[in-house]
Amino acid sequence: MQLQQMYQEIILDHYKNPHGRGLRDPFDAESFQVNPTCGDEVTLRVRLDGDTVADVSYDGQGCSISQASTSVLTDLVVGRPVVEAFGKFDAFVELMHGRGTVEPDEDVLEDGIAFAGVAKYPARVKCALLGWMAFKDAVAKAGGEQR
Amino acid sequence: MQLQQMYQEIILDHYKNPHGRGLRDPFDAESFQVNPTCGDEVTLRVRLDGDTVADVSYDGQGCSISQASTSVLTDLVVGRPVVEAFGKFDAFVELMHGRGTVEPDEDVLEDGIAFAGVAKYPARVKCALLGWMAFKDAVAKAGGEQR
Amino acid sequence: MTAVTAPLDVDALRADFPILGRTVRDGKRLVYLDSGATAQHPNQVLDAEAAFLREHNAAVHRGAHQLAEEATDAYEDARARVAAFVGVSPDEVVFTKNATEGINLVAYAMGNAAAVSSSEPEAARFALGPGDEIVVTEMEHHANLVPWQQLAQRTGATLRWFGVTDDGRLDLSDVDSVITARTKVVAFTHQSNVLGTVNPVAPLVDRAHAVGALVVLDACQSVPHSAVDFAALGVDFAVFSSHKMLGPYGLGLLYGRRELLAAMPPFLTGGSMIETVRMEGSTFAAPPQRFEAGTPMTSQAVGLGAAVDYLTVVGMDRIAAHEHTLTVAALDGLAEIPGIRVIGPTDGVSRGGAVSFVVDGVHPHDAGQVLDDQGIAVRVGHHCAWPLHRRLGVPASVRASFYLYNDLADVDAFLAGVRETKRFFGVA
Amino acid sequence: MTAVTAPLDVDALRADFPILGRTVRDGKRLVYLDSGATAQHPNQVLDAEAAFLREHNAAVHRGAHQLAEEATDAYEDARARVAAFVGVSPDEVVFTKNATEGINLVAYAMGNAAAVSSSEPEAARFALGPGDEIVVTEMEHHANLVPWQQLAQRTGATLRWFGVTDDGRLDLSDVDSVITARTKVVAFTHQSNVLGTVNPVAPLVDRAHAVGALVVLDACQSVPHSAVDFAALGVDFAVFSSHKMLGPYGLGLLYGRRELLAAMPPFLTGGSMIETVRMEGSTFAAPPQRFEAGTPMTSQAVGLGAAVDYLTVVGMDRIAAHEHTLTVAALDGLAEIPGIRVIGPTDGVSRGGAVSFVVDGVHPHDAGQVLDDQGIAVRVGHHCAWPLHRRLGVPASVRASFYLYNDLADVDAFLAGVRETKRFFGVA
Ligand SMILES: Cc1ncc(COP(=O)(O)O)c(C=O)c1O
Ligand SMILES: Cc1ncc(COP(=O)(O)O)c(C=O)c1O
Repeated sequence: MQLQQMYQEIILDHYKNPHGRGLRDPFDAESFQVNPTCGDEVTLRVRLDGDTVADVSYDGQGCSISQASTSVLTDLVVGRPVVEAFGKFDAFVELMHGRGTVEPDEDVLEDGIAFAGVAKYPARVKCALLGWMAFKDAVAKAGGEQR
Repeated sequence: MQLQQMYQEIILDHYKNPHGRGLRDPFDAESFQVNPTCGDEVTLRVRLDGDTVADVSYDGQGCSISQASTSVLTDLVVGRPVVEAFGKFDAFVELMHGRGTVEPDEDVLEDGIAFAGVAKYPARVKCALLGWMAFKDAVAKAGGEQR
Repeated sequence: MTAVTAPLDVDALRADFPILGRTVRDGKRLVYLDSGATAQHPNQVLDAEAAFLREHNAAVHRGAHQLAEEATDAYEDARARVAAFVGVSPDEVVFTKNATEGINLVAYAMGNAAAVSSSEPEAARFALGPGDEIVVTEMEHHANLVPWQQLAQRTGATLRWFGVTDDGRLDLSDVDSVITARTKVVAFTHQSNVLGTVNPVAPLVDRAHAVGALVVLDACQSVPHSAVDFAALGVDFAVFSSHKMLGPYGLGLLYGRRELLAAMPPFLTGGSMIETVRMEGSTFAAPPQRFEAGTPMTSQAVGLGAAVDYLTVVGMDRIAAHEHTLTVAALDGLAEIPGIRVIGPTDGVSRGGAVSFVVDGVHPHDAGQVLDDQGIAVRVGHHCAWPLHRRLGVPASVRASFYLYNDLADVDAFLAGVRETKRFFGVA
Repeated sequence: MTAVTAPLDVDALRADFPILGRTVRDGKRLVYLDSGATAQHPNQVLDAEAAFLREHNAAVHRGAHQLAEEATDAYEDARARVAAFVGVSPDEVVFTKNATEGINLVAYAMGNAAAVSSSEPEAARFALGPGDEIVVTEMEHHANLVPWQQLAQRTGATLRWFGVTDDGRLDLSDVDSVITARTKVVAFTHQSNVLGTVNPVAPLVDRAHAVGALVVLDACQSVPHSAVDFAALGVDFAVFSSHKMLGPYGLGLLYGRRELLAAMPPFLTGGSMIETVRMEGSTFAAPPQRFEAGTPMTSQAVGLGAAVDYLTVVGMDRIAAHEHTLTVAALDGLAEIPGIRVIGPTDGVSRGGAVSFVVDGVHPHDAGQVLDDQGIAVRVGHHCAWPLHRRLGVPASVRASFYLYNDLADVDAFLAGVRETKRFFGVA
């Protein structure tokens, strides 16, 4: 059953017990992103400490995929140099746009590799990227160097 | 050859030697009509004398069908009671919209029966009616009773 | 008229729709419950359009050669059939690209009327500005909301709206205070694409006309599914879409009362809609041509003509009765599943075949995915009615929508799918 | 690139176009010389569209089920192929219903920009009003003239234009006084649908950009007949129509430079073009979606994708060379017939395959009728370019236009038909 490939246990776990959820102060920048077809939305805050992502907090509503991928995002980027966080961003975006042909690197994406199955469902790719796009936008607003 | 059915001698004669052509004074009302697809146009004047069509004069540019049918019109209506002219108008319109199925009455339409072949070419029906529509419009403007 | 309500022979109908024979997701039978978004096409429609293109195609209303005559006849004949289907005259039917364009056409023409109303007194009845009001409802599809918001913004007019009750009906308790002497236009949907609710047309038309306002009816979800007569309804304008009624994409219909179309300024301008053109200025043709700028959707009109014939042979009353049966079965089945909340009327009264719902504890997107995995194609999201979802307190919903080619087996598969959704996500 | 100019195998191509095998007017072979109005469709295009509808049809960009995925892929894939065909990126290509809508879209968006430019500074570059100027030419199709007249009327801007020389070329002697610092937009045709004239793009683009004006290119008659690269031409916007390039009706294309589309306010509003919608107001999606309100022309896009593939396989350079051969043969043939006046360039230099003319003493409508009687389908009238005809002192003309499926036998039949016309009406 293809469905299990998409809804990996890891995803359902993050969905039921999201990491880093809830908006926190202080923060340097906030981004609000919406998926216009389904109305899913996320508000995400970033605090930078020099070149490091000091904190990511978020709130929103959405499907298991969008919620879980944002939870995974916080695990991957908090405490890392911005440049490394963007490396993960690139890897995750590449994975999601790969239509199931990209082999994810567990060292880079950790729990994020569970989303490989989602990449086969183009309509859900936007869900998986919602929080990530908010992260990119918030870091840019906070003046973080992308590369 | 179908073409001969359309371009009856009568039509070509009227085209080459149009009756009543040239704008004349005095007149009670004038109508300008245009065929938007080909740019053909006619300016037609009517003078009424009580309930009678005293004069019809016209000018314009257009194909053989539109020019000849306006020429035939003047023969049919000048000097007749308005009500009779509109009887001819109705008969001519019916003939033209009949797609070749209407048997024209020579007593009513005289030379106008030559246009029976034109009725088989829907794109040319508008040409044949151009002057007639101007006549109807001008009489209405001149206050002539239609019925 | 005797009511011919012999049930539909759905198996025979399905044979006309090749796509319904295919499988999805590793060999699952396709259960297509997304006709509210777009309908499937019978061979009769596809063949009619292709035959036109293979045998009679040419530019309409422009050429004098034989193909052009044939094409023009086919195009205008289609217009006449579509007009008859909704009880109006051919010259009152404008072909647009979709229903959305039809609504925009009226909205922009009203905006343009303000610009020309000094030189064309006829246009004045369409003009609007500050102090004037536009009335819509909270259950509108974005297509019948955003164009009016934009018109209000451009002209300085004010947008007002009717609310929706908790059970998904229009709240008309305040009709006289919402539609007032300031109202210039009242635009509302005949049948909600989310709730299935069929709205009462007469009270809104009566009140609007009493204050001199125009009525625009969004008939996208009613015309495909029941017998609709715009003249009898007394509306001023109405729109619907070919692709939701078995016809081709790229074709919408705008009905406008003859005298209104005759007085209304144009919207899109260009070829085929003019009377005379000079560099200094232009004058325009009579309706419907005035509103059909450029090369029209010729073969699509022919296809829609065939769709209308198909629907007529099956019978709109029988289609409505059939969908009613399916809808009630779906509603009854859902009522038996705990944790399901239906958005909209839960019985079959004054309601069409769109059944929207949420599953407690499962996001609609996730529910749709499980259904899809079983071959059941439903729509998830806000279905282009975001304010309505907000009003009903849900971010999104799952929608099953029925058409003549669905049967009770589809309803059963759907209900089983909903139960499987709950099982998969482990909700009670 | 080596020029592949092996001649076309027209007989083989014609087999793909079923309509070319039919007869007209009592068994006459059809000689279709009206492709400038609309082209005929090869089986490959008809079959691609039908296969999509029979196998993959669903609402695009809205559903999450398998059919919706397949349909969305097919639709976006078609966009990518069309974009590549004209040298631009997929997100710079907007699907409209025809080229006419594309021009209206830009004109209305510019009008709307005036309304919103206080709240959206980005939109200000599109806004125009009294004192501003719009520049067109006297050889425009009504589609690229009337929308600009209307925009001028609505905004108070002034319409100006380039004249046409007696031999049917654009008179650019006064380019610097026509395009000035007041000019906001310059709209002109790449190739005249009447004269065949191919206009020089570079001087107009250079001058327009030097004064900060936008350039809108009407590419309706160039894209179907030659290799065109909008990015290389440097224009800001361009439009063309599917039905003139072997594709379905009901589909036009608007190219807009990415940064311009991103800054431009929407035109048609409704579903699928929004970001968020509240009763109080809405925000809009990124391009190209922002400009595609409502259910799109899904299957038509798929059909156009197939048309683009077909043209690419045949080769646009070969098509252009082939049409050049036919055009020169037609011009040379007409030059030998006394009493024929060709409207437009009489040689093959910078000219495409539209050959318009008048026959002394025979009205174009009558000439077209005689040609039609012999099975030769040409267009008669002003071809939606009435000001151009006035400028050249003729009320109307006869136009023969060629495409890849025409051959020298068609040209011969046409020339014989013109001679027969003169004989029939007894003119010397
Ligand atoms: C030069 C030119 N521009 C614009 C158009 C309008 O195209 P459409 O009717 O497909 O919108 C045409 C064709 O009619 C044309 O030849
Ligand atoms: C109620 C309603 N109105 C308007 C529309 C818009 O129709 P279209 O997308 O064909 O323009 C739809 C369908 O999407 C609808 O269901």
